[in-house]
Amino acid sequence: MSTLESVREGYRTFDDQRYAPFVKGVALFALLAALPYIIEIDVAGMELAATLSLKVLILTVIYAYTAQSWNIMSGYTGQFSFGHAAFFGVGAYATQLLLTDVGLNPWIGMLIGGLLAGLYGLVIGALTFRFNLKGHYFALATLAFAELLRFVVTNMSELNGANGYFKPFPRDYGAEYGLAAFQFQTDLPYYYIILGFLLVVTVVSWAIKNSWVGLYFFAIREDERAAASVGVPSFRYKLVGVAVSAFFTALGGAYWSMYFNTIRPDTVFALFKNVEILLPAVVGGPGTLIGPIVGSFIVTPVSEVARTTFTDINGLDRIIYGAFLVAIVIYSPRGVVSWPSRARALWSRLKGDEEVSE
Amino acid sequence: MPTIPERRNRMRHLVTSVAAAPLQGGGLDRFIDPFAQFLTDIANMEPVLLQLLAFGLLLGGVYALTALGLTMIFGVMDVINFAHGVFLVVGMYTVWLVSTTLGISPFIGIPIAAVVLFALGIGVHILTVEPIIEAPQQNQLIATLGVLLIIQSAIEIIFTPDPQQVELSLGSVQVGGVFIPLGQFYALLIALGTMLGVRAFLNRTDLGRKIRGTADNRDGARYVGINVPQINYLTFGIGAALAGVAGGSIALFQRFDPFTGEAYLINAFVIVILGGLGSFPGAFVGGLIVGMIQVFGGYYLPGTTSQVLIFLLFIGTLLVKPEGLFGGAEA
Amino acid sequence: MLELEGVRAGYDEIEVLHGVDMHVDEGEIVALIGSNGAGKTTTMRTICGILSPSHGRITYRGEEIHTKPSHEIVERGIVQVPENRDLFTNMTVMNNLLLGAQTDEAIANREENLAEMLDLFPRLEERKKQRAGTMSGGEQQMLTLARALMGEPDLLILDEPSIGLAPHLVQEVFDVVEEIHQQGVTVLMVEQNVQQTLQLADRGYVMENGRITMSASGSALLEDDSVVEAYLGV
Amino acid sequence: MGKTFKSSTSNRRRFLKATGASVAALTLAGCTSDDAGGNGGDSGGSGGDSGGSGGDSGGSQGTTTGTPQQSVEEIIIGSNHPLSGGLAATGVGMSNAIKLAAMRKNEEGGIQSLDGAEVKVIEGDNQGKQELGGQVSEELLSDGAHVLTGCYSSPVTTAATQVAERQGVPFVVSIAAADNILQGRGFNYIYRPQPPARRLARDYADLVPAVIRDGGGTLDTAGLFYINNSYGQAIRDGLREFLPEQNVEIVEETAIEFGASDANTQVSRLRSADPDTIIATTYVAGGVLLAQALQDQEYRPPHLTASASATFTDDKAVRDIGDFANGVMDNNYALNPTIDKTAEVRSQFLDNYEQEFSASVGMAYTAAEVIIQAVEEAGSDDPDDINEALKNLQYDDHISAMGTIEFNDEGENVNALGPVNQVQDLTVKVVYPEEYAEAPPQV
Repeated sequence: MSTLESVREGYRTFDDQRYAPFVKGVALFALLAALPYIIEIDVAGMELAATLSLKVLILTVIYAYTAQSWNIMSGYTGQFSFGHAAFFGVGAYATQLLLTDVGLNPWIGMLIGGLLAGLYGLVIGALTFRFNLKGHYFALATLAFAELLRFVVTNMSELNGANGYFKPFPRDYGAEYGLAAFQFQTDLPYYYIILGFLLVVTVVSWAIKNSWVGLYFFAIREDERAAASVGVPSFRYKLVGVAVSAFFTALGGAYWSMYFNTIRPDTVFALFKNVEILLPAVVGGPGTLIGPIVGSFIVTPVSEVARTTFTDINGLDRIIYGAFLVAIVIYSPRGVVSWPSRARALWSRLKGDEEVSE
Repeated sequence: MPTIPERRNRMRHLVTSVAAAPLQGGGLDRFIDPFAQFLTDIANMEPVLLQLLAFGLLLGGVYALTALGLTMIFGVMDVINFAHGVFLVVGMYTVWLVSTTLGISPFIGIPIAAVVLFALGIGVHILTVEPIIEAPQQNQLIATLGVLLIIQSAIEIIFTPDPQQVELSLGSVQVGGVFIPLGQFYALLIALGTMLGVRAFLNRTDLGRKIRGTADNRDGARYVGINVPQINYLTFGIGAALAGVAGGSIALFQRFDPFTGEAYLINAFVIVILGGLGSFPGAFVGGLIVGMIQVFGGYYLPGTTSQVLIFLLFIGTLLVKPEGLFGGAEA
Repeated sequence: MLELEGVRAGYDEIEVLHGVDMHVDEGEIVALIGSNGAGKTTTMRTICGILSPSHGRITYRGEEIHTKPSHEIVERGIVQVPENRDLFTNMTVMNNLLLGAQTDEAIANREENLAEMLDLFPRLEERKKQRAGTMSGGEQQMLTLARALMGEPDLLILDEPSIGLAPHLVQEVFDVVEEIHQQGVTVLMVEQNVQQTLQLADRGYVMENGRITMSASGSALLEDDSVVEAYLGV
Repeated sequence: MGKTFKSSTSNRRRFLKATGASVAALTLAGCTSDDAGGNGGDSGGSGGDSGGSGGDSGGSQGTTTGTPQQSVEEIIIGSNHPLSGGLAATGVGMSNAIKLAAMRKNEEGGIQSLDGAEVKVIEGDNQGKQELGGQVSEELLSDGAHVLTGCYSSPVTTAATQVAERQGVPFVVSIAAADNILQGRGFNYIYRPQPPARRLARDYADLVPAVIRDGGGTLDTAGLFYINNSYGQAIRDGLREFLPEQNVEIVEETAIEFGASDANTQVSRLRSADPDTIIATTYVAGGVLLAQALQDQEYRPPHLTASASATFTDDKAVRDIGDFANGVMDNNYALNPTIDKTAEVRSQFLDNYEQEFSASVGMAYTAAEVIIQAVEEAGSDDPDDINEALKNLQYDDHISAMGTIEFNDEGENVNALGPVNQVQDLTVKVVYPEEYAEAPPQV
């Protein structure tokens, strides 16, 4: 007991240090970087790779990344976007279009895609915020902006219509497999690239959260009118939130188009892509830095475990997955990241009431 | 693969066709020419216009029917019910099941579907929505999404993913050169009847008034002593029952599979917003607008460009009049 | 009749009431005064079950009601005129009034009570078919009051019934409250017009920062220097 | 060169089958010489890792054990199809067809060149999702598949074939219409017996006008009715390109959305253009809607046809439509009715699985036979040997209405064909070209 106490005490002192978030972050990303090797380790004849493959890890980190991007806008400023597939798709399309038709390096195309998505985000934001859309109305408006693009692209033969794009080979744009070409012949480099993306967006997200911008964001989320009354230019800051979020989401789309080779309006602008982007953040804990990452490491592997476990009856896995979603939002309306503090509260309640009221 | 000059040319073409096109008319042609054609047809009083009007009305009726239940739940409880589409599908399978196994007329299957869905709706509500009715809205969205997955996959497992169809060929009648497919015509009648019936229920009965009061102001409802949780589950049940009627009616003329509901879901959202939350006449008018745009747009515009118009209209409505065409008016 | 013991309540993580003790006896008019943000409205909302207390208990006629949902509290005879009115703004005046009656008894006497209300508030009679949201502030306030009375309350809770009204309407509100009280309804009220309220009230509580800091008869409070200084702006 | 990362992922779930004793030796190490292994640089690091863990399960790792002398007890085909979700109705049937092909081979005594080795099919459900295509391929390989097939949806097939190519395992596409899955990809391990979209559109233009004109009909104008997704648009683009070459002018085009509830407007539009033929390109549902709307508007062009439509080659859909379907011509891949084997396979399929033996299912069956034949000729379970056999394959004994199946450098079947079917007396019959026709076309 006393050892436990001293460990807890030690952790608490550590937690108070200014460098604590940095150390935690480094530890987390070191762990993520080691994951492809960790899953290969044999423990008593079993290995994690039996349930988690590198492909699943990549998918998990992709969704952690897009959820983290979504979080900057919707988690921090409280403007619940249900249409992030729009930005995702713009990133994917810009990258592939510039790559296929002009041979522009995908890294540059990706940034252009990010800027275009940011612009689209500004347009959406300017309209919806100017007209003061809230709650479901805002959510549905963002969804409409995403669906709009799906139908526009499907019907535009200039953008290959419903057929979309097929990623060219590196040699087609004068490159060789490798980092510069954004193309590899194995999955491992792809994993580290998306992990790098996640690191960047997490650092950006952390910086926003801990700056005056983040302060404004939270003020807007909690009570926009009050924030405005103390001089927070909420319109402008909400726009900043959308633009940054859209930019990073688009990079996720660009990555998707490179990793999965082919894109179509009904894959990157899909209705359910909107849900897939926000799901990890909501499950993990919207508005928190770690929530989207934790959420994705729950949502994606659970779906994967369900799929590989219940193979006898096709479709059973989605029943399990659906029940899991229902259960998690009912029992954790604030996300999984609230578990430790809820556990602590429960613990202190069990010990006696005195600590709760402090 | 193209050479560099080729690429340049393609890029130039691309820029002119994609980016600059809307400014120069190259992209707008695809809207302007059909619109000119439309006006010409009106000037010439082409008989096809009357036919299209009839189709628009019929399609609009079907859409309105699918939106009634959604607007009710949305309006009263402020919950976006993602499972609405799959509720429609349960309605379709119910009608199909009773008509194939019991040999009952599919028309009688429709009220049965309403009852089945009422029970299902209450069950779903108590298990998934009620516990988080006060939670942030995204939680309800994900909970109903979970319900969608569960019910959809359950249907898939029980009835296989193969498409089914109700054995009923209703054919069409011709009125003054205008063809009227009877399946959709019946659906339109059912939509009208259901709308009027539910409206009378909401306006004329105490329970209906309580539901409207709760939709109008939840706290106000609490202050006067309305049992709001009870209203919630009744509303969810009735909303689901309306989906059952809608699904059952669609089964009269369309083949379906476990995934059919998805196509209707988004249109239903659009209609609910167009018409105004919780407004039944609004849902009807919203349905007609979407139906007309799809029919006339489908006739004059290439591909499925009409959907683009629908979403533009949707966004426009949200921005300018978010309460919808009939928002604010007493239902 | 109504008793609050050590009631703590608030919104999400933020506690507003830090242990409120007060009581209302049968037949009284009790006033609750305090500055903005002191927790008066939170107290009212907690009594009616719109909020549930985290600690403490609320009893009504000896029965615990703080665990009950709002409609069961109304059933027991506690009806509130809420601060922001919470009218059914898209529904007609008539429907608002009809919705006021939810208990079996109130429904049984609905027609009579309706006639009485239209009599008491002639403006409402004129605007029966009008949507509540389109009426003026004063008319809306009357409607809120009439709606609450349709519920046949034993204990009527008034939260700022005269807020934002023109002076002559304020007087009208006070007249109505007095009339209702004379018909045997117990009243608990929160008011900005402290002077007028305390004149009307049998007793008064002063609330500061989520706690009751003073309790005395209405007239005693009117004479208390600190009250005069803080709330009467003299 | 050291082991690449891919081989370490390929023994995923090895603990499950490590006990499965007779595990057919995987010869993945042999594939490190292909282009997929070309950049050892960034994957070398992981080699040591899996090498270390390989020690205690060496048997299944099988780096060099794939020698022909060793007896092979089974050949595992990995079937990567949508078994749940929106595409499952067809996907399950296709996967069943592959199982049937294996069953028939086993009843004949298995793979003769491998001393009667059994053919076993393992199934993976990709749910029609792009992100699962590659994942399922990897799972099937780690469960011991020697050769893969799939996937019906083109984006899923793209992801799935990528994995096969990288790991150096042959992949025979069951169905995937998009042309660019193979063309221009430089694949070495991927094959497609089925005619892709452009080829089907070309076959329509080459065959259907000829059939109609030979029968005394006129075919100068056409109206397209297509589903507005990649498959519909691909066929549309092909028809736009090839029909003018046969002096057929496209006078109207109209699209239907996936999941639409009727085709009334589209038919009104076609009706006012009144072409010599309507060419439908839809899934089953869209074609049924078309037939319904045509009947509701009492309209039928002189020739109702389809290109690569799922509706008018599906027996159940044709029965559902009823008499109106009679006479519809559709060029789509088809079963060869002129040989007895076809009827035999069909009845076996109906007996075993309560499903229609549609054109898509038949195509998947052929893909499985192609695989089995290649293994037979390779006489080995080594993926590279099988791949070599596929490259040189000349397979006649199949039930598809097309010539000898043989693959060009890109992996496309040079003799792929979408013959002309016609609904006659509510059954789908091949009517042209004559060598496969079971009945003369009725114009």
